[in-house]
Amino acid sequence: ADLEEIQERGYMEVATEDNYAPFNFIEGGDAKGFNADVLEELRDYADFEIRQEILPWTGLLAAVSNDQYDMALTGASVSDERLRVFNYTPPYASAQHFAIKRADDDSISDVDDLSDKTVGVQAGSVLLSRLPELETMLEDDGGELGEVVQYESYPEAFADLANGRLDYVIDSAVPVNTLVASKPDVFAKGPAVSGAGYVSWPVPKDSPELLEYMTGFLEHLKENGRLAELQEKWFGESFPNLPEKPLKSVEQFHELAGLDD
Amino acid sequence: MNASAWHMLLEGAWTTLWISAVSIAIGVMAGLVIALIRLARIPIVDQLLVLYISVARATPLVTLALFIFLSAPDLGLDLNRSVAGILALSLNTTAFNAEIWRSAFRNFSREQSEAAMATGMTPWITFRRIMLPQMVITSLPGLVNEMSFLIKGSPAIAVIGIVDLTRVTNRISAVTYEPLPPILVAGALYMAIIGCLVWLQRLAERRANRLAT
Amino acid sequence: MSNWEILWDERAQFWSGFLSTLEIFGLSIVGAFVIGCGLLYLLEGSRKRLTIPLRIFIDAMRMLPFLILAYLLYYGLPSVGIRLDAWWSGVGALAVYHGAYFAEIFRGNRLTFPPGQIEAAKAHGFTKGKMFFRLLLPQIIMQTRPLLGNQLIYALKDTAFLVIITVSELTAAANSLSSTYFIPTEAFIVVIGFYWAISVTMEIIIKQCGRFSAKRGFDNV
Amino acid sequence: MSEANTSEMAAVSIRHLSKSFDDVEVLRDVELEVKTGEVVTIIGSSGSGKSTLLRCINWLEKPDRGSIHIAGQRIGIHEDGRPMPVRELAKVRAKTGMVFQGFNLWPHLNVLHNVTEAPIHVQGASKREAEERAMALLEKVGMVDKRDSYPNTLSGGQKQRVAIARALAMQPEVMLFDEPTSALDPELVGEVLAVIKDLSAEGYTMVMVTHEMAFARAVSDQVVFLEKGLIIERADPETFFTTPKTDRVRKFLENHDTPSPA
Amino acid sequence: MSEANTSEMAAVSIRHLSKSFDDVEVLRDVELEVKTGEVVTIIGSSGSGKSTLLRCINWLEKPDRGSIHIAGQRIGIHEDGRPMPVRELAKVRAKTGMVFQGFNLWPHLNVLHNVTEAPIHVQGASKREAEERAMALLEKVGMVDKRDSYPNTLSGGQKQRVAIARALAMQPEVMLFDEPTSALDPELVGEVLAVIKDLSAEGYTMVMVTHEMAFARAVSDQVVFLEKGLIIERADPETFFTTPKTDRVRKFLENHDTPSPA
Ligand SMILES: Nc1ncnc2c1ncn2[C@@H]1O[C@H](COP(=O)(O)OP(=O)(O)OP(=O)(O)O)[C@@H](O)[C@H]1O
Ligand SMILES: Nc1ncnc2c1ncn2[C@@H]1O[C@H](COP(=O)(O)OP(=O)(O)OP(=O)(O)O)[C@@H](O)[C@H]1O
Ligand SMILES: [Mg+2]
Ligand SMILES: [Mg+2]
Repeated sequence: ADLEEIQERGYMEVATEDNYAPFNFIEGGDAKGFNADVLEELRDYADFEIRQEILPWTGLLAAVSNDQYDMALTGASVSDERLRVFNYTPPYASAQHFAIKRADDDSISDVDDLSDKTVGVQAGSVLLSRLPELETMLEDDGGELGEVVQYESYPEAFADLANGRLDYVIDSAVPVNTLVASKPDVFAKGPAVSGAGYVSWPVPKDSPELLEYMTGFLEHLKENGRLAELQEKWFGESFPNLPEKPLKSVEQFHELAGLDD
Repeated sequence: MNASAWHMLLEGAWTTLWISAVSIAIGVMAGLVIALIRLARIPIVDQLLVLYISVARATPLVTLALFIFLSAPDLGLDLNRSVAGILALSLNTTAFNAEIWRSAFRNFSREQSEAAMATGMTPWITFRRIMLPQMVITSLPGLVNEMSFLIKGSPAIAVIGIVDLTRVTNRISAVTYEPLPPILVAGALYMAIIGCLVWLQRLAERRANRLAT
Repeated sequence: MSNWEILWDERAQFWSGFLSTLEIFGLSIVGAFVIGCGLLYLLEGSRKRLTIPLRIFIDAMRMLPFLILAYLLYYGLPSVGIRLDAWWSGVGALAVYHGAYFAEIFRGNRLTFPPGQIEAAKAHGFTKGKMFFRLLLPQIIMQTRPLLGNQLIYALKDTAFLVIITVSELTAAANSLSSTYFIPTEAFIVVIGFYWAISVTMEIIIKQCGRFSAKRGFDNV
Repeated sequence: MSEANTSEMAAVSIRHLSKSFDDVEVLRDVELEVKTGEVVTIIGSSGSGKSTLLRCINWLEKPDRGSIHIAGQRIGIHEDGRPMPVRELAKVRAKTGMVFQGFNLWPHLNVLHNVTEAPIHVQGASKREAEERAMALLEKVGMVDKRDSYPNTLSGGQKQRVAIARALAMQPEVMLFDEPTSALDPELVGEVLAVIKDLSAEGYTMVMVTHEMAFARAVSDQVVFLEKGLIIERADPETFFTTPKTDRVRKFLENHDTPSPA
Repeated sequence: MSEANTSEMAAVSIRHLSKSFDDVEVLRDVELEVKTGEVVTIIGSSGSGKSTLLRCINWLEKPDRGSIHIAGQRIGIHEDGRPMPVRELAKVRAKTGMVFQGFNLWPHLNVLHNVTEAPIHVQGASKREAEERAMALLEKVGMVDKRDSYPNTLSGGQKQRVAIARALAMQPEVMLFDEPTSALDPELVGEVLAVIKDLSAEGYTMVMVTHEMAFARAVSDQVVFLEKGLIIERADPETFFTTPKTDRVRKFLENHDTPSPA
């Protein structure tokens, strides 16, 4: 529902996730992560109540687009398909895609080295839909994309990478940093495999005022320096060069990401 | 895995347990009611029930759970997620149970119910005092089997945000990046829960010997 | 573009998912059937040394969720150095798991098998193997067909769990489409249709078997 | 209701009873009057409609035409033609007690509870009262020491004696027996017949189908011969067994070598 | 092996046979010799061990002591005391044909296949050969026109006739009958007895348990009376039925009113 209705009823319902570190995850039974901290900031900022619901990713965007929730306070990557239904607040993190390899695997250092190797990626994700970019990169150098294995979620893909079924896994910048930081002796960050990508909060297209309100909230965090603090805390970097405006159309996204054919 | 992971697993097991228990109770009752209605062979109602049973048996639970959760608001229903989950599980298990009860009805000895009627019992008393107690014993293996399938299938309702045992393992491995240990523990917990049911079934089997005249 | 049009454009993905579900299902139930019959045969010999471990194995399978069995086979075995291919470990897990169920169904029926027929066979000089395959098994299979039918439906639904070990079948296709385009309702209606079609076909086949066996007087055994 | 004074009222009165299965007429215009205290035996060859007639009496089978009164009250249909609601039908049925060829004890209840089940749940007797009555009846059929056994542990003869006690427990106006000994091993027949004989001596009204000719001769007040749904002969047992009127009955009795009464 | 020349060799020779169930001695030191072509009838009251004796002959029941030879070959145990392996046991068993009280036809096979099943899958006969032989036997028992029927559509008498043909199809040295008519309705007994009578006339060797005294008298060469596991009388039928030596047999025969042979 749009802002007016939210203010009238006195609360906003946001959907968050439970297994996408470092954006949202559960530790010791409590919600943690970047968006969990942001949620606290939002509670201070808003003059209405914020109610949080935790859902698995599979049904989450569908539930938001069905009006079950007002918006998704998650680490959602921007994609063409999603822009059909959602607008995005200005990005708060990069979602450029990187390869992850085994720490002891010396055969991968450059994009070319990925040619013909087995790759794991999450089913139905933006990462999967942007694989053609990597394919083009490889083909430009006379290589080719190897076998693609789709996973329901990343922990299994990482398990298969560790046990050797996969040669590399593609994930976006932030979770890659987190993974490599937590298991430096098992995993290492490989080359980037896509152009720019963005992470931000999806707001249904029929709630333009809510989009504006959340954009204002993000501005507020930028101004008081909390955003940079939280980005450093959770992502390890603050992504200074992100776009400043909400993302509302495919064209706009493609121009920013340098995706135009 | 640390102490809090164990705590989460046990909590997940509890959720699995109570949601399954409620759905089993509803499913067993509703299955019996449907079997009774089908005995009456009311023209259109009967075909509708057959259709329901056929579709509900074939529909994967994940699908059903999401479907109910997402389409409830369109129907003007405000469903709590636990309610939606229980509804999905019950709709599914009821279809199977209805068939189990129905075959118990069909196999019930006509002579015995005639003997009951001959002593002046009304059909209702005959059903309650003579048929039901025996049908419970003869159907229990089938019912227990179905209960165990319900428990095993219950991870599907995690899709609408219910934190059951399997979902907890996902949450733990999302942080530790090691999916195997929590899965092993979850497996053991599932086996413990279903083991109790199998034991119940063994008890009933012993009783059933008495009915085999 | 409406949601249905999106699905129509992606029909190839559904179709290949459907075919691989059929393939997995077909192979694994044949395997499960063979395993079930094999277990029954082994249980026939009254040697306790063999029957007790077999009964424990069957009960363990019945208590373990299929998902977790598949998970252990696929992600657990590599830690002891065995690496199975996703497809084969999926089919293998399904076959073993439901094979144990088949065996339990057969065993239940075997308990009530008329002993007179066995005696008659012995008196006619049948050996154990011949008696099992020519006299026992055909009757047990025909008599348990309603239970077998139910079990086949459970097996069909268990194929959907194979998404977790990266087997791309029908549910995987639907999950993938619904999380790309978040149109779960439409995607899953299509999937329900496919699963329903398979199970209705199965029901019809089993009903035909029922006619056949009624004609042969199995119902009066 | 057509009630006469009790002393003269028939326990069972059957008028113009007809019944068909599919196209086969199994009972044709049967008339039968059983007085209170009387023992009537129905005999006839297999398929002649004996069981069907007995089952019509307590409406387990619905006749096509005709009326049946039990202790003056019509069963199944009201005098004005309205079908009887199930509760009322059950009440009239309770005036008859039936013993089946296959015993049909309820296997989930022990002997005592088989006997008390109907008094408690149909007549609303208290548990104590029902058990006292049941014990008296089990005494009568010689099954007191088996009161806690379950039916599957009893022999056929014992089962049938319990079934008789169960039927008696409802204090019926008339007892119906459908070949009560034909499913029994020859050695067990005697014990059941002895119980039935005792009942007849005590003045119970009974209608019985049996193939035990000697027994029929010994206990009956009236013997009825059924052939293809028709009553073709009825008489007191002496006349019936010694000087049958029809050839059919004579032939039947020859095949069922009838020894003189014990 | 202790083989004599064939013409004089006993079809069945039982020595010192004893058998207990739990603590009850069911057979005690039974000795029995059945010559080729002879018909031996075993009678005795219920529980006296008749069935057990018959079942020992083809090792369906394992005796505790004693030996059994069929056509000169020992069954169950080798002369040197080694237990016989199952395949070999099956071969010796096939020298006997057994007909049970409960028919025990295989319900999933039609009449013809019930008869050809064992010859094809045990003896390895060709399908054509087995069917030819089966048709001849079905002819003999009068069941040719039912060859394609399944057992559930047959009457008890027809089932038993098929069971006899099935046992004969193995070309046994001796036929064993355990109360072949006692599960039959009285009307159907005759047709089965007629078939068995024909077999005896054709010179088949048979051992039979029956309660049909008249029939036993008509077909037997030797009658054996079993009481509590002991053979207490054996004689030719004339002597046995007219001048029994023991009181026990006299009493038994009184209870089983024995008409003179048909
Ligand atoms: N429910 C039924 N449906 C169709 N026909 C029936 C039914 N019950 C009985 N019959 C037929 O009605 C006829 C009379 O049956 P009934 O059982 O009354 O005979 P009966 O005299 O009791 O024979 P028996 O001595 O064999 O018990 C038989 O031909 C029987 O086949
Ligand atoms: N498998 C068994 N286990 C224990 N006891 C048995 C078994 N089989 C038979 N008996 C007992 O052995 C005794 C003899 O039984 P058997 O069946 O040989 O008698 P029978 O002479 O054939 O009697 P009937 O005429 O009733 O058939 C009986 O007391 C019976 O209870
Ligand atoms: Mg009858
Ligand atoms: Mg016997």
